[in-house]
Amino acid sequence: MMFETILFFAFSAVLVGAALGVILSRNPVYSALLLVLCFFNSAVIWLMLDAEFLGIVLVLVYVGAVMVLFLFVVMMLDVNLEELRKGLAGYWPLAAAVAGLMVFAILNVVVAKHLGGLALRAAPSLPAGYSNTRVLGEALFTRYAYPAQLAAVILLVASIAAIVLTLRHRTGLKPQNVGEQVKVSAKDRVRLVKMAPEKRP
Amino acid sequence: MNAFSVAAFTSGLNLATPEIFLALAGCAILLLDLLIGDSRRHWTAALSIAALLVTAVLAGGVEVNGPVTALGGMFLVDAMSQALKIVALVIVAVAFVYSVEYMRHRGILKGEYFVLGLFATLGILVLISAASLVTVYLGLELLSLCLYAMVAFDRDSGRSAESAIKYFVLGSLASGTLLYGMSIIYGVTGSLDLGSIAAAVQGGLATNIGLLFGIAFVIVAIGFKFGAVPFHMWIPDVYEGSPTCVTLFVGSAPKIAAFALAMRLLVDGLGGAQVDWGQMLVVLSVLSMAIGNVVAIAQTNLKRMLGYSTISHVGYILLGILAGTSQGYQSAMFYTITYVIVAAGSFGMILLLSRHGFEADRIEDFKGLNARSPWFAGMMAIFMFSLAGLPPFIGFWAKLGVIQAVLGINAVWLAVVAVLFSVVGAYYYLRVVKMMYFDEPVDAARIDGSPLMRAVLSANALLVLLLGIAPGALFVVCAHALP
Amino acid sequence: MITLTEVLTLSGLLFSIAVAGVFLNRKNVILLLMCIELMLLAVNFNFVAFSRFLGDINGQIFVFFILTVAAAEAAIGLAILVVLFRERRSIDVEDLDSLQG
Amino acid sequence: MESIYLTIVLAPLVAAILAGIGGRAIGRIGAQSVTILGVATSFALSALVLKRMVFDGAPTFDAPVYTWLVSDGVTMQVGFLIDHLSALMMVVVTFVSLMVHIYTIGYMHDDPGYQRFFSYISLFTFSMLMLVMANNFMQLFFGWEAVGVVSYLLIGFWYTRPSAIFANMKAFLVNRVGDFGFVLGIAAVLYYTGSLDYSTVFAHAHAIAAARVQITPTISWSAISFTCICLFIGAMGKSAQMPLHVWLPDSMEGPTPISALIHAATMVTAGIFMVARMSPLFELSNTALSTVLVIGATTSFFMGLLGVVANDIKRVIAYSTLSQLGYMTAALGASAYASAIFHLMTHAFFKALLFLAAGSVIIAMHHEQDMRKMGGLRKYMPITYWTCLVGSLALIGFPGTAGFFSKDALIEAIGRSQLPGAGYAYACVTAGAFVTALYTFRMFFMTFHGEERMDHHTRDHLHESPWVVTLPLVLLAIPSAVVGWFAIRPLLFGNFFAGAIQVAPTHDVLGAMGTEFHGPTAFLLSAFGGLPIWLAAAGVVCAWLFFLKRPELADAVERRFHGLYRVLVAKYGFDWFNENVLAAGARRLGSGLWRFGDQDVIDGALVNGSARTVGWFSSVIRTVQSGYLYHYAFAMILGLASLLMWLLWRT
Amino acid sequence: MFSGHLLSILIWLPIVGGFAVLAVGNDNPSTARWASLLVSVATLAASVPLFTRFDPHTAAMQFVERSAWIPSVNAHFALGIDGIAMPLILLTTFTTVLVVIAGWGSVQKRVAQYFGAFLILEGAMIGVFCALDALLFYVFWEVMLIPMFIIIGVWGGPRRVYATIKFFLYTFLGSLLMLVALIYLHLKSGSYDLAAFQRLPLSLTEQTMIFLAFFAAFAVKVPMWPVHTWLPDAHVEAPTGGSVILAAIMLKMGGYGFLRLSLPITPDASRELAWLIIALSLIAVVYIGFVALAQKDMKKLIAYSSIAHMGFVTLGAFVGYKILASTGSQTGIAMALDGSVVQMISHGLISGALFLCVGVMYDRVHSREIDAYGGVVNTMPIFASFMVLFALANAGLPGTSGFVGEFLVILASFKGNVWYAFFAAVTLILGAAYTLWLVKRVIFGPVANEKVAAMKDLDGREFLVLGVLAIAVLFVGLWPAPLLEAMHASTQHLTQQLLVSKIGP
Repeated sequence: MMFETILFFAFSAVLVGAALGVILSRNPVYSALLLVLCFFNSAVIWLMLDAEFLGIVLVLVYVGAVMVLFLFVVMMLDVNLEELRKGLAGYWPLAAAVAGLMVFAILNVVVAKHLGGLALRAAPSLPAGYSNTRVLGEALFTRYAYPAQLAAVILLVASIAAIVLTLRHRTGLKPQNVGEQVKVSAKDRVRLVKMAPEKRP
Repeated sequence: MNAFSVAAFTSGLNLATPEIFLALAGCAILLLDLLIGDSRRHWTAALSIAALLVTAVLAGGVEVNGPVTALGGMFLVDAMSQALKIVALVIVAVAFVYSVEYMRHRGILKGEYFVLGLFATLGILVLISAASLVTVYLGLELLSLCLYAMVAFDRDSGRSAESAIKYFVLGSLASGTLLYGMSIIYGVTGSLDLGSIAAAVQGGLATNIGLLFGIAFVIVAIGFKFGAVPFHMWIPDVYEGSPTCVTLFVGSAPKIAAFALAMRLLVDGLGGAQVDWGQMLVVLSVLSMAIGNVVAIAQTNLKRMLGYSTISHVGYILLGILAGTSQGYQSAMFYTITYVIVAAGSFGMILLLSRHGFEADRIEDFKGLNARSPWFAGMMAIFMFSLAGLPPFIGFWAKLGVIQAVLGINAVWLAVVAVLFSVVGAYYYLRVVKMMYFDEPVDAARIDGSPLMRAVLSANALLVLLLGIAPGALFVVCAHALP
Repeated sequence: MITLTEVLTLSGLLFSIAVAGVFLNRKNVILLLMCIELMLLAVNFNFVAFSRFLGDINGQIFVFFILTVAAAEAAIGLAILVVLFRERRSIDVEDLDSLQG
Repeated sequence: MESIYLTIVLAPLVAAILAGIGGRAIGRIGAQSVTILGVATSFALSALVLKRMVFDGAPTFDAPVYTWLVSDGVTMQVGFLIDHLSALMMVVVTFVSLMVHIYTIGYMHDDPGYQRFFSYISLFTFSMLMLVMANNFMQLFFGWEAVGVVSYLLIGFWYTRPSAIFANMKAFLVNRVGDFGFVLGIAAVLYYTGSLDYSTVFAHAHAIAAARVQITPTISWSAISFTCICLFIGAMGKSAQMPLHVWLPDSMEGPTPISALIHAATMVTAGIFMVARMSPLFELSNTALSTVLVIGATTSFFMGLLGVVANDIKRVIAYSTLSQLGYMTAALGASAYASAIFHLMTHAFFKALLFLAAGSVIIAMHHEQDMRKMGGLRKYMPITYWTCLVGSLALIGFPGTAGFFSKDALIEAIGRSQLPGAGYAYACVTAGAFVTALYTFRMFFMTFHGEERMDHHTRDHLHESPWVVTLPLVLLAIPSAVVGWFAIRPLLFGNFFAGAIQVAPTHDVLGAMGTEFHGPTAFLLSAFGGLPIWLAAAGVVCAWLFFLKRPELADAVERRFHGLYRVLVAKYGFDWFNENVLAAGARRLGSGLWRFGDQDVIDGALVNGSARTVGWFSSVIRTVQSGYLYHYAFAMILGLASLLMWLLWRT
Repeated sequence: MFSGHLLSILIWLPIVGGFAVLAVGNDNPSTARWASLLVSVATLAASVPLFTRFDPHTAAMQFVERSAWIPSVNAHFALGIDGIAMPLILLTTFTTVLVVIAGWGSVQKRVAQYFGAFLILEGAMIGVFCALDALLFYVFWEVMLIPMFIIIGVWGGPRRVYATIKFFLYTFLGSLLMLVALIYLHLKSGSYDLAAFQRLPLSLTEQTMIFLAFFAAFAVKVPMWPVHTWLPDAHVEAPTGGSVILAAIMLKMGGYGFLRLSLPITPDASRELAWLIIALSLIAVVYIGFVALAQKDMKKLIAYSSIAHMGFVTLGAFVGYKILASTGSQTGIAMALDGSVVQMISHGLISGALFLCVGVMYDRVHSREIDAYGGVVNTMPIFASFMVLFALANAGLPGTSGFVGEFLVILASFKGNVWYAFFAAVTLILGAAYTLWLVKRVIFGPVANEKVAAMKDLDGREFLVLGVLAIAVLFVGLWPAPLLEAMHASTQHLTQQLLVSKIGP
C-alpha cells in the first residue's frame, strides 16, 4: 500500500510539473512533448485506479494519434518560433490571482470539505474475476448503444469538417493527370496546319 | 449487469424515429451531394429542407403521453421535447431557405454546409431529448462541432476563421467546465442518469456543497451556450465574423438547444437545488440584460448589434428559468421560441439585402429601405419592434411572461431592472427603424431574392405580428409542454 | 491506498493549470488547444476516480466518450487553425483582434 | 316677459353676427343699419322695461334662461335678474351704445374695417347687457370677460399700429390680473354658499361672514373680507383702480367711439356695478369697504393730477375717467352705492359726450390728438363747442348739471362715512374737485380757445362735423345737463334700489343725508356752502389763468415744481415698473426657467444626461470586448471563480 | 346588426382601413387621400351612436363586449365605455377626420403611409379608451407609439430623429413600469380585468408602489413637470397632423389613465400622494406658464401651454382628497373630476386647433419662428379671426370650451386649499400673457416681410377644418351641459371609488 501511495505521489508530481511546463514553456514543441508526458503519467495513475482499458486507450489514442497530429500541425504551420517566444499576458498578476482563486476554491471544496463529506468514502473492492474491459464493453454495446452511435456521428462530422475546411483545389497548381496522359492520342498532340507557301503582297 | 437483453436497450426505438431519420438523411444527402454538380447545388438545399420538414412531421407524429424514456434510459420524449424539436427543425429549414442565395453569391454554396447543418440539428434534437449526462454532452458536442466548422466555412475569409477559432477555444473551455461540473455531480450523486440525479438531489443532497460546486461549473457551460454575461464574449465576434448565413444558423436554432440544455440539466436533473442555481442565474441574467443592451448601443455593425441583442434577450430568458416555477419555465420557453423566430427573420433580412460583394450587415445599409421597398421595411420594422418588446408583436408577450414569472416569485426589483434595460434596448432597435424610415436611401439597388425566400421571410414577419395579436396558441403550447 | 480526495486534488490542480493556461499566455493558438486537452484530462481523472470509488462503471464509459469527442474536437480545432493560418499567416493569439468592440 | 329680455340681449348679438360674418355681403350700409336697428331695439325695450319697473311697479324678474351645466349638484345657469339696478344700467348702456352707433357712421366713415367695427360694438353691447342682466356669478364673469375681449379687439382695431396692439394686450392682461382675484372670489362664494346664484348667495351671506379662510395652518382671515377683496380686485381691473389702472390711458389707441362707449361710459363701470350688486356681501366686511374706499379715493385724486400734464386730448379725458371711477369706487367704499350708481349714470352721459366731442375735434383735425396743436376751434365747430362745454361743466360739477348732483352727493356721502380711511378719502375727493376743474378746462381752453396752433393746411379744412356726429352730441348733452334734477331724489333718497342694494344701518350715509334732503333746488343751494364747488371754481380760474391768459405762468410752475412734474409725466412710474420689472421680469424668469430648468437640468442633466451616461458606459464596456481570446477566456473564468467564491462565502 | 360590436368596429375599422391605405401605396396619393377620408369619416359616423345611444343615468360600462383572448393569462378582449371614455372617443374620431383633411394638400411625401399611420393610430387610441382589460389597455397604449414614432420621424422637422426617439423612449420607460404594476395586479387578482383590479384589496405599500408605477406612465404622457421635456421637442418637430393628435388625444391618455387606473385601483396611495400630484400640477401651471412666455417657436409655445393646461387635469383628478380632508365632505370632488374631464376634451379641441393654425401658416411661410411673422391679419383676415378665437379659448375665455374645465377645477380646488386655487388661477394671467403675446407678435401689427405679404388666406379645406373646430370650441363653451350630463354618473361613481379604502389584510 505504501508503495502504491508513493508511486501515486511521484507520478502526480511529475504530472503537475509537466502540466505547468505545458503552459509555461516558450516553445510549442516542448509543450506538446510535455503534454505527452502528462498523458503517460495519467495513464499510469488510471491503471492504479483499476481503469486499465482507459489507461491503454489514453496512450494509444492520445499519445499515438492526437498528440502526433498536434506536433504535425505545429511543424506544418512553420510558425516563427522567435515570434512566439512571448511571456505571459500583461495582466498576469490579476490573472494569476484568479487562477489562484480557482485552485483555492477547488481545493477548499474537494480537500477541506471533501465534497460535503462524500469524498471520504473508500473504494469498494472489486469482485473476483473483474475485467475492466469486459464491463466497459458490455455497457458500451448495450446500454450505451445510442451514445455510441452518436459518438460515431460526431467522428463523421469531424472528418467532414476537417475535409471541408482544409481540402482545397488550388487554382494555381498544375498537377499531373495520369489518366489523361494515358488516354491521349496522336491527333491531340499534333495539329497539321496548311499554309500558303509565301505571303502575298 | 450480466443479465441484459439487447431489446431492453433498443426498445422505444420508434420514439427516436425523427433522430434516426435525420441522421440517415444527413448521410444520404452527403452522398447525393457528390452526384450533384456545382450549378445545381441548390438541390442539396432543397433535399435538406425536405428532410428537415419530414423530420418535423415525424417528430409531430410521435405519440407522447407524459415523459417516456427509451434507449436504455438515455433518451427522453415528453411534450417539451416534441414542441422544441418541431420548432428547431422548422427554424433550421427556414434558415436554409434564407441561406441559399447568399451562399451562391459568395461561391460557398456547398453541400457540406447543409450536411453539417443537418447534423447540428441532430445534435439539437439529441440534446432536447437527453435523459443522461452522456447524451447531454454528446448532443451538445455534436451541435458545437458542427457549428465550429460552419463558422469557419467561408475559407477565404480571415474574419470567419478568426471567429471560428475564438468560438472553438471558448466553446471547448466551456465544454471542459461542463464536464468538470458533470463529473462532480456524478461523484456526488453516483449517477449519470438525470432521473436518478434528480432523485438523489431530492433525497437530501440539495444543500451539499459538492453538488453546488458542480452546479456552478455547469452554469458556466449553460451560460456560454446561451451567451450570458460573462460567458458571452464569443457572441459578438462570432456573429460578426461568420458568413451571415451561419450567423443566422448560430443565432437561431442553437438557442433552443441552450434552453433544452438548461431545462434538462438544471430542472430535470438538479431541480432540487433550484434555490441555489436560481441565485446564480440572477447574476447572469442581470448582467446580460445590462451589458447586452448597453453595449449594443455603440454598435455600427448590424450583425454585431444583434449579437449583443441576443445577449440581452438571454438575460430575459434566464429570468424565466431562474424563477423556478412552472410558469417561469413556460415563459422562458415561450421567450426562446419567439426569440428564435424573430432572430431568424432579422438575419433573414440581412441576407435578403445582401448581394454579391455587399454584405448589408452595417446598420447604415438599411438606410432608406422604406423608399426602396415599403413592404420589407415594414417586415424589418416588425422584427425590430418585436425585439424591443412592443405590442402587438410577439416579443412583447415574451417579455410579459418572464416579468410575470419574476413577479410571481416576488422579485419586483428584477422586473424593474428588466424593464429599465429594455428601454435602453429599445433605443438601438429604433435606430434601425430610424435608418429605414427617416433616412434617404444611399443605394438604390433593387431588392431581389428568390420568390420563395421573399415569401418565407414575409410569412416569418407576419407570424410575428399574428402571434403578437393572438398569442394564446403559443401560450397553450408552452403550458402543455411544461405543465 | 490512494484516496478519492487525493485524486480529486490532483485533477483540480490539473484543471486549474489548464484553465490558467488558456487565459494566461499570449502564445500561439495551438497551446490553447493543448490546454483544452489538459483540461479534459483533468475531467477524465475525476470520472475515473469517481467511477472507481463509487464502484460504478458508467463514469468510465463517460470517459470513453470524452476521449472520442476530444479526438474529434482536436481534429476540427486543428482544421480551423489551418484555415486561419492560411488566411492570416499567423496563429498568434494577439493577432486575432480584427473582431472587437 | 322673458322674451323681452331675450330680445334685448339677442338683438345686438344677432346684429353683431350679421355684420361680422356677413359683413362683406350686406355691405357698409347693411352693417350699420342692422346694428343700429339691433341696438335701437334693445334701447327701446330697455326703456320699456325701466318704465314698467319704475312706473308700473313690475316685480323683480329672476329666472334662468338655460342650464349651462350641472356639476356635483351645483347648477350653473344663464339667467336674468332684472331689478331697478339692472334696468337702469340696461337703459344707460343701450342709450350710450345707440348714440355711439350713430356717431360711428360719421367717425369711421373712411375706415376699411367699417363692418367689423359695427359688429364689435354690437357684440360689446350684447356682452355688457349679459353682464348687467346676470343673475349669477358665472354669467357675470362671462359678461365680464366678454366685454374685456371686445375691448381687446377694439383697442387693437387698428391692428397695424404697434402702439394699438401693445395697448390692447396690456389692457387684457391687466384685466386678467383683476380677473384672477375675481375668480378666487367666485370660488370662495361657491365654497361658502354652495351656489353661484345671487339670490342664494345673498341669502347665505352670513355663512361667509361666519367662516374663516385658512391661509396657513396657523393664520386665518375672515372669509367675507377675503371674498369681498378678491371680488374687488376684479373690479379694480375692470374699473381701472390703482394700481390696475395702467391699461386705461393706453386704451385710447382705440377709435374714439370706443373710448366713449367702453372706456368711459359702460365697460369700465362694470366694476362699480358689480360691487353695487354685491352690496349684501360688502356690507358685511368693514375691512373690504375700507379697502374700496381708500383705493377709490387715491385713484380719484392722483389720476386726476395726471390729467393736468397730459397733452393728448383723449388721454386727458381718459385720466378724467380714471379719476371719476375713483370717485365712484370711493362712494362704494362709503356704502353710498346708490350714489355711485347715480354718478355712474351721469358720468356715462357726460363722459361719452366729452369723448364724442373730442372725437369730433379729432375728425376735424384730421386725426391729430395733440392739444398743443389745436386752439381756437370754437368758431369752426360751434355745436361741438357748446356740447363739449356742457359736458365739461357737468364733469366739474357746475351747479345744476347732472354731474353736479351726483358728484356733490357723492363727496358728501364720503364725508359722512365712519369707516377707517374715510378722512383720507374725503380729503382726496374734495381736492379732486379742484383738479378736475383744472384739467377739464385746461383741455377745453387749449382746444377751443386761444391762438390757433394748427398748421394752415389743417386750418383750411376745419369745419363742423356731419350730423351723424353732432346729433349724438346733442342727444347726450341733454341728459348731461338735466338728468340730475329728476334723478337725484329717486335714485339717492327714494328707495329706488330697494332690494337690489343693501346697506347696513351703521353704514347708511345716504340715509342720513336723505333726512336732510329737501329737493334738488335746496340741494343745489346748500352746495354753495360746501367746499367742492368753490374748489371747482378755483380750478376753472386757474385753468384760465395758466393755459389761456398767461401760458408762461404754466411754464414757470412747471420749472418750479420740476420734480413733481417729472413724476406726473412719468405717470408715477407705474408703466415703467410694469414693463421693466413685471413684464420683463416674467420674461426673464420664464427664459431662465426654460434655459436652466428645462434645458440644462431636466433635459441636459437628467434626460440627455442619462442617455449620455448610457452611451458612455457603452463605449467603455465595449473596450472590454478587446478581441483578445485570453481576455474572453479570462472573463469566463472570472465569472466561474466569482460563482465559486460566492458559494464558499455563503456556506 | 353591428350594434353589439360597435366598439370593436370603432377599433378595427380604422386599423384595417389604415392597412388598406398602406396597401394603396405611395404612388397613388389621391386614392390614398380619399380612402383615408372615407375611413375616417366612416369611423366618425360609427362613433356617433356612442353618444346618441349612451345612457347617462348609469355609471356602469356600456356597449360592453367581452370575448376570450388569451385564456392562459386570463386576458379578455373586453371593451366598454362610460361617461368619461365616451367623449374622449368622440374627440378621437372627430379629430382624426380633421387631421386627414388638414393633411390633404400639405403632405406630399409618402402620402399613403402618412394617412395609414394616422388611421392605425386612431384605432389604437380608441382601443385605449374603451379597453376594460388591463392587458388590452396596455397593448393599445403601446401600439400608439409606433405610428406616432413614424409620423414624427418621417414627416417631421429638422431635429425629428432626436425628438421622436426621445418621445418614444420617454413614454416607453413610463409605460413599462406600468406594465410591471399591471402584471403584479394580475398575479394578485388572477385576471386582467380592470374591474377586478378595482375591487382588489391592497396594502398601502403595494398601492404606493403600484401608484408610482402608474404615475411613471401617466405623468410622462400627460405630461407633468418634470417629465415633460419630450413634449415640446416632439411637438416642434412633428408634422401638423402629428402635433394635433399628440396634443388633442395622446396627452389625454395620461389623464385618462389617472382617472381609470390610478384613482380606483390605488385610492389610498392616491390619497397619500395627492400632495405630490397637486404640487406638480401647480408647478406645471406656474412654472410652465413662465417658460411658455420665453418661447420663440410657435409650436413650442403651444406645447408648453399644453403642459400648463394639462396641469388642470391632474389637479382636478387629485384635489378631491384634499377637499375631503379640508372640508370633511365629498361635495366638490365630483366637480373637480368633471372639470378634469372637460379640460381634457377642451384642450383637445383648442390645442388641436392651434396646431392646425400653426400648420396653416407653416405651409405658407415654412417657418415656425414667431419672429418670421407679424401682421398676418393683413393678408389672412379670416385665418386671423380663427387664430384669435382659438388663442382666446386657450387663454380660458368664458364662452369657449377652455373656460369650463379651468373654471370648475379652480372652483373645486378652492375647497381643498385656497392656495391651490390661487396658483391654479395664475393661469388666467400667464395663459393670457403667453397666448396674447403670441397673437400680438404673429397676427397683429404691420406686415412684417414679403413672405407674410405673400400669404394667401384660408382655402376651403382649411376653412372647413378650423370652422368645425371653432364651432366645437364655442359649443362646449356655451353649452357644456350635455357633456357633463353624460359624464355625471361616471364621475359620481369615480368619486365613490376613490374614497373607498382598499387597504387589505
